[in-house]
Formats: sequence, structure tokens, C-alpha cells
Amino acid sequence: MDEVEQTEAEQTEVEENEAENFGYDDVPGVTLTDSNAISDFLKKTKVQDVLNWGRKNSLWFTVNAMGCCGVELLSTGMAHYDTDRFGIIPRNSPRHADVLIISGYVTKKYLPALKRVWDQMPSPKWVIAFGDCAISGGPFYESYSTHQNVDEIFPVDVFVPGCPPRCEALIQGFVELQKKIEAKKDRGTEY
Amino acid sequence: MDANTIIDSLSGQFPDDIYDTDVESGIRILAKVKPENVVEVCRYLKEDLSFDHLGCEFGVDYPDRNEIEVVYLISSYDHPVVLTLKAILPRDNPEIESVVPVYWNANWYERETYELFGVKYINHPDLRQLVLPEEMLGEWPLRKDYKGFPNKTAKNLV
Amino acid sequence: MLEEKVGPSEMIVHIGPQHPMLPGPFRLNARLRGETVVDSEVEMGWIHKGIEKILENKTYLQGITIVDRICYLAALSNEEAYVGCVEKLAGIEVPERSQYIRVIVEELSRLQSHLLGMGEYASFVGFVSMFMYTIKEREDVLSLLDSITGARITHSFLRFGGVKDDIPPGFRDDVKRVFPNVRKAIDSYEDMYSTDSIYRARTVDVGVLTADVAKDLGVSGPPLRATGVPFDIRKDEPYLVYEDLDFKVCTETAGDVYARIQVRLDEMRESMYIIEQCLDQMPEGPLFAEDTPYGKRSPVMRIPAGEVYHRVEDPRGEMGFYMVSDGSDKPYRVKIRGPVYPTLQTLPPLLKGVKVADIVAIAGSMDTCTSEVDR
Amino acid sequence: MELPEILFNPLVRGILGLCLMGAIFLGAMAAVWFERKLSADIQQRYGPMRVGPHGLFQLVADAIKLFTKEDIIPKNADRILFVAAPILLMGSVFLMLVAIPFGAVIFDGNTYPIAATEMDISILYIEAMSSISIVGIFMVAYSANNKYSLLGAFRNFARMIGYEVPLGICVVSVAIMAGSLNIIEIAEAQSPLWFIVLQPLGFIVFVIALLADMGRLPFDQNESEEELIAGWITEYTGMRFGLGFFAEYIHLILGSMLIVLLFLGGWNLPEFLTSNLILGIILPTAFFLGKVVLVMLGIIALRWAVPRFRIDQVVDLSWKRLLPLSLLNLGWVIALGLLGV
Repeated sequence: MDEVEQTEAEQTEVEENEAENFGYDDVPGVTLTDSNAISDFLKKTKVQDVLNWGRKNSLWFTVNAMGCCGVELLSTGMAHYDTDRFGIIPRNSPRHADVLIISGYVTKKYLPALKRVWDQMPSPKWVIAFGDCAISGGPFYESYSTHQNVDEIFPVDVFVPGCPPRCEALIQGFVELQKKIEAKKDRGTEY
Repeated sequence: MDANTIIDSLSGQFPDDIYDTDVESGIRILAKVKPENVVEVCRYLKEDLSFDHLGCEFGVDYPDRNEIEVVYLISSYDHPVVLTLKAILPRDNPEIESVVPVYWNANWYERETYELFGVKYINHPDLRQLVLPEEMLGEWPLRKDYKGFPNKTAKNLV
Repeated sequence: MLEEKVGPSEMIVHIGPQHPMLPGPFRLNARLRGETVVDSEVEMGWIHKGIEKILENKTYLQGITIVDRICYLAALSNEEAYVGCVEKLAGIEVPERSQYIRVIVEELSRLQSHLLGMGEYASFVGFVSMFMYTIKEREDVLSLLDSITGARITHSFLRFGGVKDDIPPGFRDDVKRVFPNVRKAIDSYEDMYSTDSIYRARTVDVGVLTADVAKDLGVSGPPLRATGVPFDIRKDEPYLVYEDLDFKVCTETAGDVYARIQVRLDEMRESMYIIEQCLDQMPEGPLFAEDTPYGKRSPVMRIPAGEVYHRVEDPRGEMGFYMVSDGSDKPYRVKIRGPVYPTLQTLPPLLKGVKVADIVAIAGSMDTCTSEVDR
Repeated sequence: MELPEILFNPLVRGILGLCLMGAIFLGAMAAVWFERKLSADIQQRYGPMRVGPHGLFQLVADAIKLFTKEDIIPKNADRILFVAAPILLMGSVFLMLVAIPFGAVIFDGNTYPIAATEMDISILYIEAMSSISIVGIFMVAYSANNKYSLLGAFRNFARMIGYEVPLGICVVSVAIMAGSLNIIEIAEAQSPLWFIVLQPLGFIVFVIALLADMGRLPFDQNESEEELIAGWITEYTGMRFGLGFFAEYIHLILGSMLIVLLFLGGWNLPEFLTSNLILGIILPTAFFLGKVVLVMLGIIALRWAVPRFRIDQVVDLSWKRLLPLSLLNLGWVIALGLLGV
């Protein structure tokens, strides 16, 4: 009896896994490597602190200007505000990036592309919702074309409110993300 | 070229197609055109009256009158007069000749009017959706009786 | 469309919607034979927000906030076009002081937009440092704007019949401090553009748009003026106090990428000159006309029924609003005629036969603002 | 007095080689740090500041992060090539390293170059190995099955084919002048007069061709971030990206070393400076490495001060300008030889 239950449980687990993996089939060109025993073990030791130190100090973000906030995003990465001071640099390829910044309204047409960018990024990865549009729809909350409630689709770690937020606010958002990573409370890694 | 001469020349050339003309000010004139002959009128405007700049083309929906107006804003690089040319179409089956052969840049305007209002353009080279995702085609969101607005799905509203 | 025509040894590259060359997302599908572009098409709508529909459901005053976000680099020109429509419909008089303040903020907005566009262009041809320099100057200009309007890029500053605030007390000194630096910087950019041989190789005779073709495509703004057509709405159809101001329409004749950049450089100088004139000529007086029913504190206002088309000179060209009012407190229909919309349509014909690297150079030199195309 | 025999033991030499590998890794990290700080300085900003004093440990953080990232192999990629290509790239760079001396120790009047091996045809060998790295880059790009990568790879090949020729001819003229294919002998042949004085034209052509060889701006068409996302390395994540990235910087260091060895006099110093025992051990190497760092900084600074050529212009430059100039230089060197200079 127990055995049967167990196998049934296993079966459903397998099916669930398949169902999970199935989601990635619509993203051609991506295969996932799951976390292995070593990294599971490391998570319980002090080594993870060192890893987190490295990760928090090297947050590379995708250049993904999507609206008004996108312009502030560009300004933040450039001289004057200079996120490079914190080791945060813009990368053009999602494959090299750690942080996805949703910098504006996500439309129904753009959502698949944004999801694909997110899937192309290697984990551990984090999301910053930059600006009111990404958080709640902003001034376009009632539009027929935008996709609301982006935080249900992406595991957002930091919300930066403002319409658009100033560059300082984005830097503050990055600092908050660093604090979260250091405290192991971020949603990018499973502890 | 001043506004009155333009109006006179236009209604002189197309007495049957141009009606309801109006001079609002020295630089703004208004005319309505029968939808069948819009291409000829546009060609005349471009070639003889130097209205070589199609500023814009869009639709306005009037459910009360059961009409969709297609408005052409035609101006010129040489003189400051802007002509508002209107073609009135039935709301159930709006169809009009495409002006792409005359004004090349009408291409996107017509595609957009098509997807937002459902105005069919005859002889348009590539009539498909421009800004909306494909699955939204057929909803005509900018018509006044569009049901999907306002969108009530937002949850995090402050 | 393109997929059907792919020949042997050709491939289609989808550039965008997430791509570093784009200030906002759009997609360029290019059919390549080796490095050469055979054919291309532009796909739009990745950030279509339905602003025209939203405006129909907002009161006139609420609309100002929305039109700010049509193009985040030219928010004040958008506001001017929108507010101008309402003022024309309702016959609202704008006091002279308010008009001067409007000219000041709009020209500042033009200045920062061109600085960003030019720097971005430089980074597209591989010179990232230039982008950093222009952003640095832009921050100074933005702080000037910030001191007047209280915001960096989306201002909500104009009101029907006036402006929200007067210019702050120390503004003249700030202008005197910032502008010489910007002028010097612009001179050095121009120096570099005209002497650096790699720049010249990448810009001269690249993406040539002739005047006839540009007119045919409905282009306006710097890309058109670079072909030698002196089409500037500030001169042709003066609004605000532009009639009283002394400035020239900057044109070039070559129509290539280099000319477009040069026009922007010249326009920045003119903008600064205009602002300085405004500060000298500006009369004292109220921001709103006396006993007007409209103004700063009238959230609900009814506008007489009618239709109007008002156009202004955006940093990128002709920005026009067509407004239909039915006498209620909300506009019946607003159509936004953006300048980048036709400019972006020129890309497919211009890109025929160029190399992949020039796609970025040409698209960058058009200074496209995707948000405004999509609205 | 001779050096102790043990130093010539193959095992000891192997260990020495490993030390050199470690050193070059540290050097590459330093190069990245220099690049970020120098670019920041040129661009009127600070660059890394928060991680360690003046961001010194920034690269450690980056390395930790990159080496613990998820390793994604795209579904449609050629798995074997995808895995092997960065290793080949790194390998080719390290194979170059084998033949390049890192300086010299002058001991009792004799010069002992610090190099893992000494071979008679080392300059030829370095050229050959440097060409292998192109294959590495092409494999990286081709295996990823990405169109941007593929375009980057094509550009890489077009550029390399153009620039290997003038580069080779410049090396040949240097070899003719020194009368040897051994890079150590070439370096020592410059003891009275650096080759940059004798063949300035060759130096210029060599540096330009070498820049193209290393893929530094204005010749980084294979990467060209604004058009091709990241070019040949677009699809690579984490550790593999790190390997490619590091290989570039090691290539940069080796290129700077080649410039110093072939044209800027290597480690040669006037004899009175090296007659002292301690000075003789330290000074030549320090002098050599100092010059290498200066050349490297120059190349880095150049990257942030120029725009990028288009690929057809690059190829034009190579075949129409550099090739004739390098041939001219070769003729000049032969003429000098006939005149007996």
C-alpha cells in the first residue's frame, strides 16, 4: 500500500517536473541545468556567504529601455551617476546579465519577448521593477494594451516607485538588492 | 498660396466630390470628400496645389451618427496651409481606397487605422496589424463601443 | 513577410525588441546576404500604451500628465501641442510672461534631447566615451529644467492659459554658469566630428536621404533639414513668442548621417541663444490672464465643441495634436501626430544595400523615440 | 659562476611555467582593473570604488560570480564544440605564453631569459598559435547557433585574413634585421639600438595589425556591442564567458609583450646598470614589465578614445594600406642589410 502510494507520489512529482520543464519548450535554444548536490551542500556552509559577497558586488544588468524609465536607466549607467562604482555595469546580452530591470509598461505584445529575455538569463538572477508602470501600471493601469500585475509573472525583488524614479532611486534600489542578497532573503536563489 | 484660392481650385476641379468646404483661418482649411474619389483628390492636391506632406491619417468614430470619419491632415513644405480632408464611411462596413500610391507614408497610418478602427483599405500593399498583437485584431479598440476599456485587472493600485 | 523571400545564402536577423541600439523597443527584421542588408522591415507596437484611448477618458487637466509620457525626451513639446489645442478651442489667452517661460523650458528640453541623441549616436558607432560626455552635459541642462519644473523628464508643467510656476530666483545665474560649458562642449564635439577620420568614414555619405525622397516620405525635423529643406514650424507657423525671437533655421545640404548630426549641433547653439534672448526680453507680469475661467485651479473644465489641429516643432520634427471636442469635460478624440512615425518608416528604403554596422549608424542618426511612435 | 644546475631540471622548469601561468592570470585581472579604472577616468567618472580600496577586489567579486553562474548550453547549439571552444581559445593563448619570455636575469654577465621553453623558431610558433585563437573564436561563435555570433565570427575571419599578412611581414622584417627567428635573440639584438628607431614604419604597421589581431577597438568588429549584442560571445554564460573574456585580456598582455620584445628593446639595459648582482636580477625584468604595462595602458586608453571601423573599411585598410606599407618596410630592412647597417 505504502509502496503504491509512494510510486504514485513519485509519478505525480515526475509529471509536475515535466510540466515545469514544459514551460521552457516555448523558449527555443534554452536548456536548464538544475542545481546539484554540491551547491545544495554549499548553501548550508559559510561558502555561500563568500559567493553572495561576490554576487552582490557584481550585479550586471540588462540594457532594456522600455519607456520613460528607460531613459533614466541609461543615465544611471553613464557618467555622473556611474553605477560602475558599485560594480554594477550594463550588459547588452541577457546571457551575461544578473539583473533584469523592468523599466516601464509591459504590453501584451512585449511580454513574450521580456519573458524570453528573462529565460535567457542564467540563474541566480534578480528582477527590479523600476517605476510605477512596472509596479502597478502607473498612468496606464486601465489601458487595453498593457499587461498588468507584472510582479505575478516575474519574481520581483525590489520595487523602485516613481514616475519615473530619479537615478538616485535606482541606485538605492540596487543597494537594497545587495542588502537582500547579503541577508540571503532574495528571491533569486533558493535557500 | 492662400486658403481661399486653394478651396476654390479644389472645388472647381472636383465639383461632385468635394463638399462642406470651410476656411477656419488663413492657415487651416477643411473639406469633405466622397470616399470613392479620395485618391484622385489627393493626387491633384499633391501635384497641382503642392500639398506634398501627408501629416497624418486617422479615424474618428461617431456611433450616434453611425459613421466613421477618416481624416487626412495634408500640409505642405512650401506654404503653411493645413488641409483637413474628411471622408465619411458607414460604420458597419468601412471601406476606402488607400492613398499609399500618392503619399507613401500613409502606409503605417492606414495600417494603424485598420487595426484600431477596422477601416478596410482597398489596394493597400500590406494591410495587417501594426502596433497591436495579432490576437487583438478584430477588437477595434479605439471605437467608442470597445468593451475592453478600462482594463480592470490591475491589482497593486495605490 | 520577409521570410517568404529568403534566397540562398541569405539569412534574416531580427534586431530587437531588446537590443542596445534601441532607445525603446522596436524590431527591425533585416534580410542579410553576408554583411549586406538586402531588405528590411520595421515592426512596431512593443510599447503601445493606448494613449489616445486613455486621453478620451481623462479630463483635460489629467491629460497633461498622460501626454508627457508620449515621448519622454520631448515631454514639454508634447504638452505644448496638447495645451495649444485646448487653448485654440476654448480661445484662452496666454500672458506674455507665461509664453516666454514656455519657450525657455521647451528649448531646454530640445537641448537635452539633442545631447542625448547625439551621444547615443556616438556610442552606436563604437565611441562610448562620447555618450558619457554628452550625458554629463545633459545632467547640467536637466538640473536647469529641474529647477523650473521640478522634474527631470516628465514635467506636467504647462497649464491651460499659463504655466505652473514662475522661473526660480537664481535661474539666470545658473544659466550663465551652465551655458558656457555646454557651448564649449558642443564646440569640442563638432571639432571631433569634423576631424576624426574614423568618424568621418562612418558618417559621411552614409544613409543619404535626398530632399525629394524625404519630402515624399513625410519626414520632418533634423533629418529633413539635413537635406536642405528649411522646414521649421517655429518659423513657418509661429506659435508662442517665436515671432519676436531671433533665430535661424539650421540646415545642411548633404542629407547624410554627418549632416543630421551637424544640424543637431547647430540647433543646440540656437536653442541656447533663444533662451538667453528670452531671459533678456521677458516682461514682468502674471502667469495667468486676469478673470479667466480656466487656469491653474480648475480641474474640471468644459471646452466648446469643435475640431482643431495644432502643431509645434518637437526636437525631432513636427509634433501635432488633432483634437475633437464635443463640449464635455473630456476630449472626444485626440490624435497624436508624432514626428518619428514617418522618420522611422524611412528606415527600410534607406537600409537597402548598407552594411550591418550602418544599420545602427543610420537608425541612430534618426534619433528615434519609439515610445512616441507606439504611443 | 654558473646558475645552479637544478634550475635547468625539466620539473623545475615545469613548475616555473605554472608560476608564469598564475602570474599571467593575475596580470589579466590587473589588466581588467586597469581597463575599468582608466576608462572611467577618460569618461569622467570613478569606476569601481566600493569593493576594496578603489575597487581592487572588484575582479574577485566578478570572478566569483561568473564562476558560480548557471551554465546554459542552448538547445540547438553544437554541444561538443560549445564546450570545447572556450578551452581551445584559452589553450591557444596559453600555448603562445609558452614561448614568450617574461624578462631576464642577468647573472655574472650571462643572460638567462625567464621563459618556459626556449626554441629556435619561437616567433614563428607564436604567430602560429595566435592564428589558432581565431579558430577558437570561430568555434565559439559557430557552435552557439546564434546569428549575431555568426556575423561576429565572419567579421573575425575577414579581419584576421587581412591582418595576419602585414603582421607576418613585419615580423619577418624584424627577424631579418635580428638574423634570428628566436624571440629571445631578437630581443637581445636590440641591445644598442631599438628596432623602433631602425624601422619606425614597421612599428606602426605592426601595432595596428596587432590591435586588429587582438580585437581591440577600433577593430573590435567581432564583438561590436552596439550592433551584435556581444558578437561572438553572445550566447556564453558564466564560466565560459569568463574564459573567453580572460583569454582576450591575456592576449592583450601577450600582444603588449610582443611589441616590447620586437620593437621596444626587450629587457636590454646598459651594462653598468646590470653588473651588480641584485640589480642584474631585478632590473631587466622590471624594465621589461614596466614597458609592457605602459604599452598596455596605451592600448587600453586607445580603446576608449576612438570609434569603430566598419568591417569593409577594416579590410580596405589592411589590403590597401598596411600590406603595401609592410612590404615597403621589408624593402627598407633589406636595403639597410645590404648597406651593412
